[in-house]
Amino acid sequence: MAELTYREAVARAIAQEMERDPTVFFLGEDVAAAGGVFKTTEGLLERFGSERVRDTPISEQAIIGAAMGAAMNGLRPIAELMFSDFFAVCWDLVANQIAKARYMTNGQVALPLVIRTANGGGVRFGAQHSQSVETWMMAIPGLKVVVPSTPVDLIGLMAAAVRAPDPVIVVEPKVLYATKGEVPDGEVVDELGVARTVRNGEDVTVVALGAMVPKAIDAAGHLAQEGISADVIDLRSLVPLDVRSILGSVERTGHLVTVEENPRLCGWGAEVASIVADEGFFALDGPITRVTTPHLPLPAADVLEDAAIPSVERIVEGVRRAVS
Amino acid sequence: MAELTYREAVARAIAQEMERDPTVFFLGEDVAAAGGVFKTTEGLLERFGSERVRDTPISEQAIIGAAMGAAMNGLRPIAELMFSDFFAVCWDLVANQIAKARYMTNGQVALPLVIRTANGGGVRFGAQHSQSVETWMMAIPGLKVVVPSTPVDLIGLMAAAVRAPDPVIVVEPKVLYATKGEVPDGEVVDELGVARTVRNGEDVTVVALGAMVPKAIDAAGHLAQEGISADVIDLRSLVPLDVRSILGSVERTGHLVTVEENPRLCGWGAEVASIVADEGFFALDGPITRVTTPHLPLPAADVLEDAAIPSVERIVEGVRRAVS
Amino acid sequence: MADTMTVADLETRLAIYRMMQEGRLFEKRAHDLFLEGLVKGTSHLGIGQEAVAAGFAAAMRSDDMVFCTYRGHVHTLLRGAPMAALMGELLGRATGICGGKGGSMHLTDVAHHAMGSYAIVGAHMPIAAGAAWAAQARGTGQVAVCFFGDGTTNIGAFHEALNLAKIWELPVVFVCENNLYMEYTAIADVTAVEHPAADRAAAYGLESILIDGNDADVVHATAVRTIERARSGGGPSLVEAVTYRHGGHSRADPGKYRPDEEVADWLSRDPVPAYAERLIADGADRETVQGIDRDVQAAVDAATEEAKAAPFPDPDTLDTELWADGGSAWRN
Amino acid sequence: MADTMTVADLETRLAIYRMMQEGRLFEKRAHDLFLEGLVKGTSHLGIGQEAVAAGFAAAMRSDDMVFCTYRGHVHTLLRGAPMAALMGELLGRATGICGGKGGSMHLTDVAHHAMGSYAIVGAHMPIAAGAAWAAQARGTGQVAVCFFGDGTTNIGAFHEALNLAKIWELPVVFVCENNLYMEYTAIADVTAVEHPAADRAAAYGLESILIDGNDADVVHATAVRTIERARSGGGPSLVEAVTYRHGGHSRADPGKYRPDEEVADWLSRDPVPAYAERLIADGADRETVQGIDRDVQAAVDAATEEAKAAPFPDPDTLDTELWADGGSAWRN
Ligand SMILES: Cc1ncc(C[n+]2csc(CCOP(=O)(O)OP(=O)(O)O)c2C)c(N)n1
Ligand SMILES: Cc1ncc(C[n+]2csc(CCOP(=O)(O)OP(=O)(O)O)c2C)c(N)n1
Ligand SMILES: [Mg+2]
Ligand SMILES: [Mg+2]
Repeated sequence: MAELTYREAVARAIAQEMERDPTVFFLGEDVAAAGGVFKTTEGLLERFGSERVRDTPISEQAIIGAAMGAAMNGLRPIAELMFSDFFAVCWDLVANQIAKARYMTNGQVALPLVIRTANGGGVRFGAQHSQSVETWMMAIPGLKVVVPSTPVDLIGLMAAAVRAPDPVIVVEPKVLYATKGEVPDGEVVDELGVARTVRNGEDVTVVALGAMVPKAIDAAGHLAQEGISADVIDLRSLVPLDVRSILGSVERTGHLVTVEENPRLCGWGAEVASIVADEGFFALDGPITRVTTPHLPLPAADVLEDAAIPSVERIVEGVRRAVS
Repeated sequence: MAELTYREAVARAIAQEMERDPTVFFLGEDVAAAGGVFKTTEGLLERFGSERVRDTPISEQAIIGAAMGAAMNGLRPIAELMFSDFFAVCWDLVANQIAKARYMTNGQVALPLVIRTANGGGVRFGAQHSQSVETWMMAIPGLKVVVPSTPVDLIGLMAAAVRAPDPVIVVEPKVLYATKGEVPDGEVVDELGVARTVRNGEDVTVVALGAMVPKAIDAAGHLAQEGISADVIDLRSLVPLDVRSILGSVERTGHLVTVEENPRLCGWGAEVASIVADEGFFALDGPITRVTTPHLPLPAADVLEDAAIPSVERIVEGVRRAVS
Repeated sequence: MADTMTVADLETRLAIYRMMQEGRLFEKRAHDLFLEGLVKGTSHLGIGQEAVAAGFAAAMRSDDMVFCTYRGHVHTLLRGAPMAALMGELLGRATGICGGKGGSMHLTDVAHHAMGSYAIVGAHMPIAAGAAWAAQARGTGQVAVCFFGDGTTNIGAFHEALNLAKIWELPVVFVCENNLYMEYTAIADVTAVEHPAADRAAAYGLESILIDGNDADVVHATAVRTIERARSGGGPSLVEAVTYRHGGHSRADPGKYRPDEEVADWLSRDPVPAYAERLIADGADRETVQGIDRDVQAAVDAATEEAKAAPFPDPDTLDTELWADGGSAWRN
Repeated sequence: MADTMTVADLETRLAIYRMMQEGRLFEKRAHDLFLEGLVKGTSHLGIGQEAVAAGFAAAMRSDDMVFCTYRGHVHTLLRGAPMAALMGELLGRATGICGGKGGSMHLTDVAHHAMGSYAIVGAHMPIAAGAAWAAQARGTGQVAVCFFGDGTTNIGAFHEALNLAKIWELPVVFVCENNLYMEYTAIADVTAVEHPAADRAAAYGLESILIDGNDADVVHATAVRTIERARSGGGPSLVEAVTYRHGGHSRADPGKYRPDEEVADWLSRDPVPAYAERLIADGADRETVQGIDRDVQAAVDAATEEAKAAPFPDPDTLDTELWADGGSAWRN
């Protein structure tokens, strides 16, 4: 057991997999010599050398294209997109190429690759460096998407992603990089597609993801004092989606609240709500509530950004409304 | 009154606006001399000249960037993206630049521009030329999105889009280009954000969009013979979203079925379902049903593509299930 | 360069001729099948451009990788992909090389290192660079050959791929098939330089290589040289081969935007018969050449019958092969 | 070119010096405010690169349009944007030029034709081309000047924007501020040519222009020439101005990846004091120069106080100005 920051967990996860499998390579902008602009990949160049840990030009289409081509020819690349907003400059490679190659070729092309990225707001970077884009990928058939909320989950899900025979996007909430958590010694490997109940409750099901998970747990604490007991689920994976865990909880609680950092329209919470409004309809005792960032770009000023991203208070209100 | 194809309506709409306003310019690949690869823009070059109707290189980032910059400096550009799948190669300009410029600058930048595109499947073009991407745009704050299902709606909504002071994406279901409809003589101008009830019914609300609208109307016909009366709403606009019309209908029918051509996860139907599962919860008499293309890329072979895109039969089944 | 170049031996050149004829007759048949309505959707033929495909195909090692575009029938076929399976894919049959899921624009045969036909302009260039990166990293000695069109030189992915390929000295040969047009627009009308690829090679620290894409011997010599350079660690090349498509851009296009004289001029320089005559002049006997024509025609006929006789895909295959487990589940 | 070029008159050069000093002192103050924790988020300073910004700013017409990057404080300021409003934006105040919504990376002042600071590398290049297209189409005589970095030359948007600008002969001047590094990586390590912009000009049919970006006179002369060319219908230009940022890439970066000698060498060629000395040598009296320094410092002090005294944004402004109607409604 050791306490690591989420930031340190990233390098630990990549190192664990590069150590295990010589076909794992890592590329991105400023990731090697500089150890990453978020300092998440320090030491990897020294440990694995410049053949396997590569600095690239500012050419995201080339970075993601290179990862795809390399995966087609025997490597298991991990590509970093420094900020998840930059998926937009290489979206064709991600959404039209990587996601579709296997299906279009009826299984001839396998793409065991990982794209990892710093995602989300809370750091006052403004509208073009703060987006939560996990639902962009969820909407594209052929991509698997995980969003770890703790250091140990980051390591385990990154390992599962690297070992998966399909393309997986590992979304790292940048606001969590400085957070700490216990990590067991030795190899850590997790499973894709499994949610985790992080707090047990009976009155309402609260489904959260990434940076919203600690806030949801906080909110559940406040709600307990009001006698509202919340079952808090850390979704962890958007594709595959652990529908069973969600429905199972709602069957018991009769109420659902989703907590999303992404802007409102077509967020993952909408998908979860639509599933529950269908398959879990008769278990519902009241309206489904979604707590999201309003449908706006994120502003830079702290007062404004704090007003935009779901806060513990807004989650508490959302739950109150749901169970009232 | 004249009968026009949806294809002819496109040229008619653009001509109407270019005639009215000399600051309206039109650019895209093969749109001028060739009249567009779908022959939707024939005659515009001859009528308005090569200054205002421009062929471009295969440079979608330059096309959309040029439209944005031109809109910042006094023009009202209409840009064509030949296939909506190509939004992926210029997604940064659309999602990070055009959508955010006004908000980031607190209103200093106005972007009166239109991007029009051929969208969706049914023509056996395969996974990279058949996507329904309207929900990609719906998910980005700062973009307005309309999807006309008839020639007259195309003209009216295109005109409204061109006149709007905000960026509007006009999504044209390519499978509808050959369909015909009555169009009144003279200027046609519609309003953004208004859905239309295309068939009145009492038992179930069926919300459809674009190429799914004629199928939903067909399905309603079959259902009527089984004594199921469907209220069919042509959504027409995703942003702004006519929530009032949807809720109003569900209050009467107690049942909701959405019919989406897009792949399942995070489609517009999920958003609509989540709204109704919240604000319309107490009006619901049964589960919300979504009929969508499965969460898959579109295959090329006709047998397979037909099995993928919602058919009249699948809509009928979906409605039966919803009201059962 | 034609004078200084070394021309291959007659046997190799006859093999090149066979490949050109395979491409030509396969696509002529494909065209007929479109007209019969047996091929749905769209299709983009390389009729007129066969010398580029054959000249390169003949210079590749069996494990070298090809990346091409929607106009990639011939490139895929010449890697050794079974003709009946390619035809089957065009006809949307279960026996198609992609089980009907790919269609005309996405012919792929990984078993023969035909790594895909890509329908988004430019996208396959960085992908080809990546495959070459893996070859370099794994020391396999493979070379990636990436075919694309003149219009593709104006899209961002072209720029990013070439810069990356050069700084990493990747074993990849980028081949621009300059057929003078994008879809319906002349490349000259939308490009800042005269030779869209060759005039840009210097921007990536590369040699400017401009060749007659209708001369199979010239193409083959260039292919041998650039592939050898890549294989021996000499890094990437960018080749511009000037050629012409005899038909329109796709089945929907009569190609009327092209001046009649231009079309006539290029048709008079049809690479296939011209190469046959050159080989005969160089000592091949006419009978051998005609024998090749007969064999290829017979192969195309057989493949056509086999494909036509094949069943349509089972609708149940719709949801297979999204994931490596063979399925497409997004939930539990 | 320095010898053949015509140097501006002393008055103009003193104005250029004032601009350089405005940029320098504004950003030094901004840096101090970061250290005080008054500026949240990130920030990218142009300290050391002022000669490029000032040399161009002095050559622009008041309605010429500037497009710049997250490293755009100085470019925006020199268009005439009110200093207190820029400082207010950095401090996240209601009085900020973007009401606090933009932040350090997005300073914009459309009233002064500072058309935006863009934080996605390369995106603003086609946008600047588009603004120039509108100027051409409307016959306004405006020129768009687009500043970007060396690292930006390797992204696709750069390629597409330059080709379009040339084929349409747009009135736009693209200015590459080559400060030798992208974020923490030397441009030389990731670029196939020595001069990332100048060595690529030919790929777009453009003149190769490589200048000393620390010499305000050279920059100004180049700006006058290229802007005049654009205004008179001569089309676009691509200028590579070699310069250096004295600090790290952003506030988070100590810049340790740069050799000490390299940093020392460039610091010894600090463009601001060097230009002061040159002007004095050319006949300006020291008192005038020092007067400028004093005035500018006073202006920066006043702007700082005004910005610090300003209120934070009202949270209710969160949902304003997404749409032209002032609101952000997505539903009825
Ligand atoms: C990014 C993108 N933009 C536009 C298209 C539509 N399109 C398909 S082929 C083509 C022309 C390509 O021209 P070229 O590169 O010269 O290849 P050719 O068809 O001549 O072989 C275009 C514009 C596309 N497929 N992808
Ligand atoms: C598309 C994209 N990729 C990566 C980044 C992250 N990033 C911000 S600045 C920068 C370096 C840019 O270098 P250069 O163009 O030389 O400009 P400079 O910062 O030196 O002025 C990078 C990689 C980005 N903002 N956008
Ligand atoms: Mg071409
Ligand atoms: Mg730089």
